[in-house]
Amino acid sequence: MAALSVRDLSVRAQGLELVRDVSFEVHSGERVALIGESGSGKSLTAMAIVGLLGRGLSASGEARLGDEDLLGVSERRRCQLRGDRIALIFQDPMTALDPTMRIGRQVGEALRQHRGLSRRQAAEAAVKLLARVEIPDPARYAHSYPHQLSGGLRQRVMMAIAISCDPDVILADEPTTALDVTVQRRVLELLDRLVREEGSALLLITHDLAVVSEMCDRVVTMYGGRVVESGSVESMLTAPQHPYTDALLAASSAVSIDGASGEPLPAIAGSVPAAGQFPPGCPYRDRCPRASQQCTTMPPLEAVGDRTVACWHPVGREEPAAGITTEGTLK
Amino acid sequence: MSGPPAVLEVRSVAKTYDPKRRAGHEPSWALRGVNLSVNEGDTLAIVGESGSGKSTLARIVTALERPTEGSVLYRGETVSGRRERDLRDFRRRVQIVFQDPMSSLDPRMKVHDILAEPLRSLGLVDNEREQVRTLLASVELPDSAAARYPHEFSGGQRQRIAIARALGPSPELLVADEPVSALDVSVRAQILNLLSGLVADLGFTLLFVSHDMAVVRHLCRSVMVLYQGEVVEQGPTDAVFKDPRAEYTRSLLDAAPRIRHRRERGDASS
Amino acid sequence: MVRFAAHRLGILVLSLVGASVLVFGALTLLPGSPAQVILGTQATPQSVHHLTVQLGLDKPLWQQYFDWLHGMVTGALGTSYVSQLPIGTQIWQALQVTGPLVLLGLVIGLVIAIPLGLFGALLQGRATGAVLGAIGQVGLAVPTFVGGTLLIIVFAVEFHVLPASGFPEWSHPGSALKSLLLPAISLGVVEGGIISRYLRTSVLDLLQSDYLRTARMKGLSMGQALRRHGLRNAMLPLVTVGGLELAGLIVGAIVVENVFTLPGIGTLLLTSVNNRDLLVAQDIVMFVSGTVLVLNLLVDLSYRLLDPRLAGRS
Amino acid sequence: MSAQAEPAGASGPAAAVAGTAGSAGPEVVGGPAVGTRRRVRSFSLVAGGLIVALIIVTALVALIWTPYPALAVDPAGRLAGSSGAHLLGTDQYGRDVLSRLMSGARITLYTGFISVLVATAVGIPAGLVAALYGGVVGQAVLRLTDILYGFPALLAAIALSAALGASTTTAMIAIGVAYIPVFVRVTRANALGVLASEYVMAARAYGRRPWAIVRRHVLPNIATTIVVQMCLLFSLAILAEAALDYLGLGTRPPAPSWGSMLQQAQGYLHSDPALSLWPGLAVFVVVLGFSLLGDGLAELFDVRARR
Repeated sequence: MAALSVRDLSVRAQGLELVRDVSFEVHSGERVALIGESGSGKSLTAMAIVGLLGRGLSASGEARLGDEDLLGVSERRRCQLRGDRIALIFQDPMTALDPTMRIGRQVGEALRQHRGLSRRQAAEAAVKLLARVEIPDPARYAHSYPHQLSGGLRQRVMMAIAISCDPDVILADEPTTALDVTVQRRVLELLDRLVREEGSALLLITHDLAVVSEMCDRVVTMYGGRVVESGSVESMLTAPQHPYTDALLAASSAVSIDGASGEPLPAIAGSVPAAGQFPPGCPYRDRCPRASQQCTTMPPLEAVGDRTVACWHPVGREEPAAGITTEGTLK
Repeated sequence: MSGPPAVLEVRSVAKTYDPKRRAGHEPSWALRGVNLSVNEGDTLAIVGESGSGKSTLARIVTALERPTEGSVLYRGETVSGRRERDLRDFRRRVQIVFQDPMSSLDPRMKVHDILAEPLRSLGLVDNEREQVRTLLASVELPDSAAARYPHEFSGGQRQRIAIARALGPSPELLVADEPVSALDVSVRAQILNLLSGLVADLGFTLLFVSHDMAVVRHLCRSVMVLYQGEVVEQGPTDAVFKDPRAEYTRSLLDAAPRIRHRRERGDASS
Repeated sequence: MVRFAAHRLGILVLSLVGASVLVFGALTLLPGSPAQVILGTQATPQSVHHLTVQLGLDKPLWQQYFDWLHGMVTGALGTSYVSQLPIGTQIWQALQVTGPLVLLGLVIGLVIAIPLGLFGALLQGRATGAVLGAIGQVGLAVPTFVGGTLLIIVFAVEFHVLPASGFPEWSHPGSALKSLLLPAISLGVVEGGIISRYLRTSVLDLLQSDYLRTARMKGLSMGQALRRHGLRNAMLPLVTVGGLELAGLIVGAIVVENVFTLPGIGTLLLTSVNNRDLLVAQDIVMFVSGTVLVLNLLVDLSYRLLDPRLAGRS
Repeated sequence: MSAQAEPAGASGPAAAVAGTAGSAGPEVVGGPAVGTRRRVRSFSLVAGGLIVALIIVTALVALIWTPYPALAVDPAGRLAGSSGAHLLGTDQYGRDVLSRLMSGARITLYTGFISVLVATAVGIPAGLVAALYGGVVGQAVLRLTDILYGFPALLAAIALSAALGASTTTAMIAIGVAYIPVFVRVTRANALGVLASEYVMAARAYGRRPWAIVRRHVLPNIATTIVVQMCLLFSLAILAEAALDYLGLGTRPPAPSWGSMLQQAQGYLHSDPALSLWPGLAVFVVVLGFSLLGDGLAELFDVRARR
């Protein structure tokens, strides 16, 4: 059974559908990547799953954690599940910790909440957790305040908080984007090890396909608030079918430390529109070199083997129909 | 030194922001003992992580900050430590593009004024409207952009405007401080293409500051690696990437994530 | 921290000296000699001169200034020209009214501000939140003397439940408190309006904060998260304005005492100004500004102690 | 820079009052919330704007016409209640309350104007200097500001009125002076933000000199904050002036200022409470109007800046 199963998840804000009918599953021990550029709705999806959407936003659909629907249960129950069986690591470690509370207490807080540990027990557990996330001198850092820690250390603290109650599912929203490359590498390795040890399901939200390639088993591509493609990491990164995944991959792999220099890069024309400015039908059609008249209606998400793709003209399955524009124009 | 004279030369530059610099007290250096020489038409990358001093160096070579020690020479003439009024000619020849396209454009100015300001300031106005139109065209933006405010544009478009502003005085040296690190992957490619196209067409010298080894590899012919304010490696890009001498350069290259799955088909369709 | 405290202390001393020069200068340059005022218009030039010498007002200005400063520092405030009463005693008695009034006003202000600001922010975007915000806005705009007058009309004139003016001795604590109640309310309403705006802003910031989201992520309910992570953070900005607000309260008290004819510092100040009782006015203005400046210093220091980000720095 | 008492609330009381909900988080999350807020926003703006417009019009009309001369005494018609002839009744000298209120509007606007003028004329340039020059000059400005800061405005006004004699102008100058530090700090803090921005960096790179940058980039970008601040000071100054008049230290009777009207009405609290009510209400409405306007403007500008 899937550890986390999302069905037809939508997020609305005052008439705008920011996330629409998103469905995917994450199994225990599996690492699923949710990819897409900013504005694709991937962070909103994560916040909707844990029920922490901002004011004015509402979610519908289903997000099953085991046999409970996180969107259906009471807020009280959701609080019991959050931090205990599902945890989220945020993008910016600089602001995610309470500046006026010592690290140790912040790390032990979830244990006190869900396991009923005493203050002493929680403090001891916090030191152990800090050691597990490879923070040097954990006893000392437990007494520090967040501003005394570097970004990398703070992100480790966030991870310690996330794993404190051995969650079934860990969501990580761009956990290393704010960090330097060398720090990023070590934090990713730590995340990899923790997820393996815990046997948790991981949903990694990222825009970095290289990270996906190194860490994940499956990939879900989002664009314009919709899932446009999903499949195993091998098939998605070797033979992307949706033109958007294809273009993202092209843009990412052309700029590489192993790559040749000087060649023009494959770029995607235009830019991600603002929320509510996506064209009707396929949200990508304005920027898509394969778009045709047909794309004014939204293509269904069709499953072929382990792949699903929502495109009338998927890459590699058929030649593009005649009469389509070859290049999107800059607006 | 033989061969063509360097466009830009940095001689043992050091910089500290520590106000308590006095005898016996060793300040914390943002930069230390940096030497650098850029030749005409070169594309040089300055690479480093946060705290490496790379942005400080970018500001020192554009005379926006003064080095605590050492000097900066432009075409053989010292510019560091000069008074602002003696820098007019230098200002025309050297321009800079910044990282954040959200804060590098004055939100209260229309694009026309943003692009015309450098021309007005340096006394280069000839036919302002026409000049602005040419600048917009050079970064592939339509004429209609001139009448709009920065917030009406996407991040990539704003970075184009910032580049156009820097191109206004027809600089000989363009310093680009992390110009693509705030952009999405797909837009990043657009801007990189634009930059390399401009370098090819206009022939200016490019000093490209970045933390991203992959981008540097793509864009620049030579590279300099900074670590905690000191130069740890310097050389042609291919050589540095193939055979990094410094331990730190190697760790940078090793740390960069790679796409491990190779495509079946050759190129992307677009 | 020690460096910061020393630095702030330096500023305080400079401010006090600056204030004393201003206060002394302003009131000494007052048109009309005090002796003339005390003796009235019929006094002979000789008797005016005599009194001037007696009061020490013939000395050079700088000497008068240092005499006065010496008195302020040592507490030997001297005697009023007009009432012939020792000034120290007068101020001390007036303080027994003004001090409790300010404190009571502060308490009432907080009682009003905390629910207004907190729920105004929490319910933001809903009708209740907007109403709470509007109440704060209205409270802010009620001048103390208008609010006081209104309270007198309602509670003293119409319903006769509370006294409109006057103050008994503290030997009758019950009735003393009763007569401070209306003035304190009119002070507290304004203060409450102002503080509620600050609180609302800082709670709104808090609600947007990433660390509150982290707390919720751990499974804390909104209430728990606000209690454990919110209060201290939301209170910090309040502390920074605390000094200014106390100053506002003290100055507000001067006006309110006049409305309710309470024998406090404000009344004493106004009486002395109107009677051209130079020395008393000087001393009171100096005393009040000194108090305000010292309070500001204490607030700054406590802010440093409360915020771990600042505590370690100099 | 050495440690300076400048935590979050450095910009003074009015600044924090003006500070609105702050950032609305990530763009998508902020989007919809703006909708609801903008309605509240436009309410503050419209209500404040209307009140302020009303008072300005009243003051202008009072220049050329009031129902009765504001100072015209009518011993026969003392303390008359409201009637067709005297809409708001007459005071203890038989003067028409409405006419006095209308004339009082002029004094009120005048006092606010003088205070704001004094505070801004000194405070803004000083703030710009402090922001531009970190050296001795800037430090000197900051130290002076620190010394003045926190000195209670009304107390300053009382002292000055006592010294120079009760007059509207001296009181207003005192209040204006007391608020100089607020403007220095607000101007400096905002100017520093602009000066640190990359567009100013770019302007320096194409040779713009400091004061040209101030004119072209700093002033346009801090103008909105300053205007909001001015509105708030306007309301505070009106409050302070009314209080001074009430204490008999500001505008002298028989000039029809609202504060002194209120004070004179105090004696008739028991017999004619309405006499206190009108001037009190007038002060309240005007103060509310300016602070609503300030709030509305703050929120309006905030929207634009955020997009």
